[in-house]
Amino acid sequence: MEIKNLSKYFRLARNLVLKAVDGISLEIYPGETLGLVGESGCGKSTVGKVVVRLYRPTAGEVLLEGVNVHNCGKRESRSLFKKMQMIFQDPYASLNPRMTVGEIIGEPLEIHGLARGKEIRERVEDLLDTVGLDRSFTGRFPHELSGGQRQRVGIARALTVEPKFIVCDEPVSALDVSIQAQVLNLLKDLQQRFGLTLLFISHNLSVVRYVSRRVAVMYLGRLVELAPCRELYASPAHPYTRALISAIPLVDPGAEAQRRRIVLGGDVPSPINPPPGCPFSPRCRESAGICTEEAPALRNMGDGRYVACHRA
Amino acid sequence: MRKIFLILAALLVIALTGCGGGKAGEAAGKAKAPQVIRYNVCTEPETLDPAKSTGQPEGTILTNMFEGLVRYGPHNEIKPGIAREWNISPDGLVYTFKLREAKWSNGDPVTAKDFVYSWLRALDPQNAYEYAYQLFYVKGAEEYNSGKGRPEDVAVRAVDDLTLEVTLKAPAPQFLGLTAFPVLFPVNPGVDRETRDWPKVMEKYVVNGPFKPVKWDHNQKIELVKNEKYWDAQGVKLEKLEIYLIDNIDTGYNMYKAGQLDFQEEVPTQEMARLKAANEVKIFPDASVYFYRFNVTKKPFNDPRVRRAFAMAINRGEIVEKVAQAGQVPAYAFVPYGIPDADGKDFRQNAGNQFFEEDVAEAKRLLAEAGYPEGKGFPRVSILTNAHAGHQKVAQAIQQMWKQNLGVEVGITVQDWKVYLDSQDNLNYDICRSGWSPDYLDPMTFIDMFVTNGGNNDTGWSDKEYDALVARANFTGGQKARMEAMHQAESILMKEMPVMPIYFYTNPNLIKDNVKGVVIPPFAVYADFKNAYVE
Amino acid sequence: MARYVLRRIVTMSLALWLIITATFVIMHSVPGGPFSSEKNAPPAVMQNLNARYRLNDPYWKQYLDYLLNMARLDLGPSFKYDRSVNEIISQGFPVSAQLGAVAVSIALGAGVILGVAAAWKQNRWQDYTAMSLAALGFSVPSFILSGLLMYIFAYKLMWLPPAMWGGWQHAVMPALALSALPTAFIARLMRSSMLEVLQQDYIKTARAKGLSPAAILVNHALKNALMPVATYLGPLVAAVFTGSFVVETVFAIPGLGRYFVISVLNRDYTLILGLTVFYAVFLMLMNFIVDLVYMFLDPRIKLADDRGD
Amino acid sequence: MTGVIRVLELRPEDFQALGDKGGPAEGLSADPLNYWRDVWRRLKANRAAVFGLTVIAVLVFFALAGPYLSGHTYDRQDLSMINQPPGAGFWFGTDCLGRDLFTRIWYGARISLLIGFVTGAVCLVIGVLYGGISGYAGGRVDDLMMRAVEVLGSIPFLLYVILLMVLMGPGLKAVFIALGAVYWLTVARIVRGQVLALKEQEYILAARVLGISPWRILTRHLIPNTMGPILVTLTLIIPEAIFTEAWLSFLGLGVSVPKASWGVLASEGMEGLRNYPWQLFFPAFFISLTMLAFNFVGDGIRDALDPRLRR
Amino acid sequence: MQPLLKIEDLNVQFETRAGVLQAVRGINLEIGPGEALALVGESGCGKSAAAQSVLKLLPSPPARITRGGVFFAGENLTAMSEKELQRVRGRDIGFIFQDPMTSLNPTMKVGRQVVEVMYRHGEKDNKKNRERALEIFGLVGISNPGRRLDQYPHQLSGGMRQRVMAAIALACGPRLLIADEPTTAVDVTIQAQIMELLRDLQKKRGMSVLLITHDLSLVAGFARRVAVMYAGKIIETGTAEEVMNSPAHPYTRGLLASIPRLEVRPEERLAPVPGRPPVMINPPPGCPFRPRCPEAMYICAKIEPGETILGQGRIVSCWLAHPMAAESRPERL
Repeated sequence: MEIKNLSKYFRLARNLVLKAVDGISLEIYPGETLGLVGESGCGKSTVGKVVVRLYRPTAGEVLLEGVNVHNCGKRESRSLFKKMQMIFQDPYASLNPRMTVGEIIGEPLEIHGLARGKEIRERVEDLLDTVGLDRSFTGRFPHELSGGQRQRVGIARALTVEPKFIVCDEPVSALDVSIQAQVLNLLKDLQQRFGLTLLFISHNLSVVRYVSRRVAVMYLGRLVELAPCRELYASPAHPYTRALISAIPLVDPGAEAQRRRIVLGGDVPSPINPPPGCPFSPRCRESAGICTEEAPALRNMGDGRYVACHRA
Repeated sequence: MRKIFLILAALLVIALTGCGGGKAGEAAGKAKAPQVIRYNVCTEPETLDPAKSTGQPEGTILTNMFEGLVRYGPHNEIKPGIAREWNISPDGLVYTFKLREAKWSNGDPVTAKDFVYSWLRALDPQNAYEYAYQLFYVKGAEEYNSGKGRPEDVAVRAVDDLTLEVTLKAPAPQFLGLTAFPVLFPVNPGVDRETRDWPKVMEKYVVNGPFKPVKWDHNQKIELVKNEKYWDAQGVKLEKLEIYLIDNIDTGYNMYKAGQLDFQEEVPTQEMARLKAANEVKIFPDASVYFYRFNVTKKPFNDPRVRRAFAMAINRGEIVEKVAQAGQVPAYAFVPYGIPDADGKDFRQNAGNQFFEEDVAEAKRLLAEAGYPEGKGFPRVSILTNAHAGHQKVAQAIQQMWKQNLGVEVGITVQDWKVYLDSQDNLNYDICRSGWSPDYLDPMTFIDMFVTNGGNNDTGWSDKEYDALVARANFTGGQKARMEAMHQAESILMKEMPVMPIYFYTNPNLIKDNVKGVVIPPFAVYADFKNAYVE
Repeated sequence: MARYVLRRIVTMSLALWLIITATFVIMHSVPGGPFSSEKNAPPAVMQNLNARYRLNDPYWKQYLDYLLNMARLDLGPSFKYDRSVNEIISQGFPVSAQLGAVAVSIALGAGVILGVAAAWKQNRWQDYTAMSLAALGFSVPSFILSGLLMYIFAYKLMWLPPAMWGGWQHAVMPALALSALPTAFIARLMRSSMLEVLQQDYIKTARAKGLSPAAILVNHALKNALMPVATYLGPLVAAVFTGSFVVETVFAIPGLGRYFVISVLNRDYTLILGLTVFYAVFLMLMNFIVDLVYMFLDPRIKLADDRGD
Repeated sequence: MTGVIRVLELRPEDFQALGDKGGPAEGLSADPLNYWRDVWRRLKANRAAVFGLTVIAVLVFFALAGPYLSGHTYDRQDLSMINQPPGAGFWFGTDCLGRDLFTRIWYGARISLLIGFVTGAVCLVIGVLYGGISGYAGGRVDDLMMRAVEVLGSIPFLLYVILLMVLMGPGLKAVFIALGAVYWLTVARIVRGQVLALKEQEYILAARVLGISPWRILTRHLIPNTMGPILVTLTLIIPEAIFTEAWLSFLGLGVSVPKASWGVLASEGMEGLRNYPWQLFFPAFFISLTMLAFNFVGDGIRDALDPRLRR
Repeated sequence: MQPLLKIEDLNVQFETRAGVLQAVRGINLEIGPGEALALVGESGCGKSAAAQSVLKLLPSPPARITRGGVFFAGENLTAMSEKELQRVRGRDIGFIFQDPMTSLNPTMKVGRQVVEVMYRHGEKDNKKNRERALEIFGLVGISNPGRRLDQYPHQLSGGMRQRVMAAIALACGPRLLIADEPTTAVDVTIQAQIMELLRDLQKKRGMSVLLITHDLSLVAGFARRVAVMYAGKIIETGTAEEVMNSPAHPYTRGLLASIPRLEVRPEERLAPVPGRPPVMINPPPGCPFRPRCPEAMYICAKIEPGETILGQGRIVSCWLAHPMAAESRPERL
């Protein structure tokens, strides 16, 4: 999967453009999980939605195995549905309340002719097994399930078409801690079992760290840092990444008490009127003259690390 | 003057809103009856321009505000109006009217020139007055109106200020009576020239009749007060006439019961039985006929036997008594009662109301003869009526009678008024409910309907003999020969039966006992309050 | 703002043009003309009438003429009445609007009170009473309601004058008859939106602040709950202010409502079009006003970024 | 007190590990319910809705059977028995042509209920599809389709009813179409609003990502989820349609005599209010009862369909 | 020292169509003046119901306090009339809710929402109130407070809104602040800001704080004492160090093991508690955690464990703490 210079703008009104995603380039290698983190409004979900073709990009392209997903033939377009899937955030909103679990999981099988008649039922039951749900759930409606169970149904639905690539858009942020851990384990298992490639979108850095091999950090529609997981957490290069990591509360009270915290002042500025220069400069403690004038480009720092900061 | 209104209005308000309003009003009435009549004419008039008026509420209101050359008296007799006397030439073509010295309400004298002006105004094709054809008897009138002639050639002439001479294109005995109708009323030329929309502006409105208007609240009421300048002002006893324009009869009835009306044109059917018993309804004669048209251009009604069979197979007595309920007269002839014959007696009474009989056995026989024994094989036909509740009731009663008596299933089609008219005009029906009221008091207004291709024939029926008789009646002078021709024509009509008479209308009115002297002529139903008063 | 208003006017005019066109086409495809009557006038007279009212012109010319007159705000003469359409509207509308204003006030007052009471005391007798009353408002057709009101208050009890337009006594029954349905509707709307609002977190915040129930209701709940009612108010005002045929006929109110029916029955072409135009403009105007009111009620809504609904 | 006694009874075996018994399998909730059974259960728990349903069932039964119960037919006149009060021979009395009101009421129920149901169905189908497409398509298509609704809504209703009657001939069919043609506008507006709100829901996005066709998304995912508000609207439209038919009949645009809907019976009864009140009472009573019932049922169904209300 | 807030055997029930939901089942808590206590548990465990019951904020019906009471500075809040409670709310006890977006009235300027509390609790001079609001806005770290006062909630960012909530809670200088999941709906960086603010308020102004949260990791840097709730009961209390470094209840252990920690190597699997919390409508006998408990014993399925006091302020409700458990299962220790 390759994302090249992707931009997505929303026109809110005359002369009012929201730059949700502004020129992002990423590569995701087969079988890996790429974490995409950032605060709300940074455009990370938009990236995910553009990738799975829910939005058309304003500029740039998305290539899956060399095929431009937004600009390809009808037949290719159909086969893309089977290659890419998405798992959504809200386990309450992502399942049709008027359909049974069996129908929800069976529908794509039926539509894409992946199974028919009895096979559908068998496949549905297999998938339920796969995500750790009892087979008797087939006839149940979403409102009868708990959040974790719903999220499992959502995962099973994404797996129906046996995709290679799945976008996970905040799949665990609406779940309780204990359930969240269950789902994270499940995702990790599935990835290994089916050799899936995941784009894991989350605002929670500790969750991302747990599932991803590489992590990309977004701020105001731009990529500010991209690095292998271990390096990123051990020695964040971008001041924003540093602040993010430092904001994660530690479980150990002793460690927490000793830790030097960087509390960022202010809020994320509106993507409608992003500040000139480096988007992070108004909140950055290390901001210097150039930061307010010129937006830094993403630079290769070696070892698979990239940073967009004048001072790194 | 205004003060009186205020006092009257105040009295009225007290009467209306005070506790037990009705009683208070009656008590006051006993002490000294105020000469005010509140009369519901049941519709907002479309216009108060005499030449433009076509309908019944307009006719009523205008008749009380204007006076034509003649005026009808309490017994349908033609009495002098603005014309003191008149002279008709022996060939029946030239009418010479001597006018009295009357005044308009603004003080102008009423002259023969006013009539000439008004009639030409009514005929002016630019004005496009719908009822202009009521003047078509006058020589040159039709030509002028249809754009083929000049106004100077219309044969109406002011010999002097008080002499009007009219020449007809053919003898038309009904013409004299027509001069009592709104289209032939004079209008004040000065006012008309000065203010074109005077008929809308009550302050500018000038009349020559018993009452003059002071206020027109649309859809509410028109207030008339006595016109002191009227030549016969001392004969007018009423100080004020309030004409209400309430179109919901039921609402009007409630107002009547609440003491807010003295007199209403119409009576709710469902109250009729009780009100008749209580003598609160007064039923006046009405020279109109209620009938069904047959479409004679197609099966099955192209066969006169079928038409006769249908006409004979209903019980008119029962319809009149149980359904219509207003004392109507079962009709076995077409021309209604109330229209004078050559001998001055009643045309209908002279000929009898007995052209055919209700006879189910005979009807069945005729139907069998026509090929439908016991109604078998009779095509599906339908009675066309407009949406009026009363018409629908009559249609349903007749439908059942035909089913019972002839074994024929007849449907009922109800249509919106204008669509119904369209269907009737285009013979787009089998049987069609109709009614006809006279334009003038002469049988001709009924008889000439059914000449071949007549504008109001609407049945497709055509009979040469009938046409000849109508032509003879129209063009040979002499009342006797005319009437004779029309009697003969009617008997042909009733033999051929393109139309099936059902009943002769009556005119039931809701009138308080103390209202006296209202003249309600049996045609073009209106109420003349010139001599009315409150007891 | 100016730009917004301008855009709104442009779309309104476009819609208006479509409405006129559609009405014109339908009007002329319905059988019967303004001058057909039981007694057919001679052809010559008909010819004069058609010429006078330009019914002889080809349809496209009549149509264009009408549009041109419209642009001059001249709705033409009525074919049936001796008055211009402008006159008929200017005479009838104030009456209908006055009556409508009373009716809308009743509906708004009673509806809001009923709805708030029902929501505040959800599932208690107050709720059931209020909602039963509302259901009654839905279930009695206006011609029966009008008739019954008249029978009881004017005929039997003689408390009120049966009909016609005059003092306040004359407005009581027709206003009640007119307001029954909207009252019921507003009550239900208000109840459900109030229930929704009362469940909102900011109501809990208000309670946590120690505010009294009355203060919570008035300061926090009411304004937010009124929003769906405000949306309904636009079409409601447009419908009620232009009068009701049934109520105006039963109570002999000289309003505009009756003409909407009469004009069609009479095929009074100019009056039909004129009323349609008037109603459409009035409706669009009301909706515009509602949008402004909405903006006042809900500061989140800005005209600047108006995009559809 | 029992707790204390039990504590005294504690034995070492009690403290043996349970092992996997009653383990952590993702079990079902304690209260398993099928969705529709659940809806039905909630509906049944709603007393007003049950009352409404019962009333409608009884009315439908009488509409079917009622005309045969009294031994009279709806159109048989007996002019010697006009305006009879209710009694042994005529249970609801007779009308102004001496017809049995009981039979006429139930015959009228057929017409009125049919008008209610069919009009409801017509505007449901058209309105839901139109509104659904408009809302789902969004953007310019939506703008255009909604402007069209506005324009249609402003064209004088009576005009096109008359036109329809002329084109189709008077009768029930034309009434259905005429009423459907007006009321679907309301339904379309409501459905569109709902769809606009729903189409950003994640389950719709999921369906799109799964390559499900827009038509199927509309019909299987969106429309079923707008049923609540639609049903409530329908319960308002149905009574309005019934009243409007009565009014149209009044103008000669409804069902032709001697057939009569409830509305027509009521307006006929209105005339006789002062002398023969039963002629108004019966039709008015049944109209109001029906409307009330529809109201209750509509509210009940809406509540029952809303999973959020389940606790 | 007399505790500022004392919750004694509090029981809260909800009437639902499916039956009676026992949301809070006899909890005991004490918060001293100037103390910060964290009440931790997953959604549905009854922590919010307990917190809101302090001021009887739950709508009744369906909620009902069936037993027990809440004492604030010695006064029984549970027995108070609604009128009296209204005086306590917002004046003595401030409340911050989870979602600042929905907890602020969207159609009222935030300034007025703050001033309203002061007006309600005695200060009728709104000019003074406004000045005071400005002061408080500054205190909670709202930049440019003068302008903010006249803005509507939607014009503020999430963090600002939560600060406004805090300002409302602090407007009358309460002695106790109840923060119900104050950071759940905001981003990490904002979460850090809010926690910083709460810490500040508690430390510098000596205010007592009751923090309700589902996130154990928030607790470490904030509260001295922690209470863990499960199925309507407090199953473990102790100091933050005790609870987090040596949890006594298997649930607490499971919860801690579920958190993806920065200090743990990402290759490791998380060890979550299996299953999901029970719905407390007609619960089966025994310990409600038993079905999910990896260490369950036969007794656990029969009788619900009582409280075992392990030390000063250190209590656990688990049969494992019973001496006989240690005897039967020596390998645990």
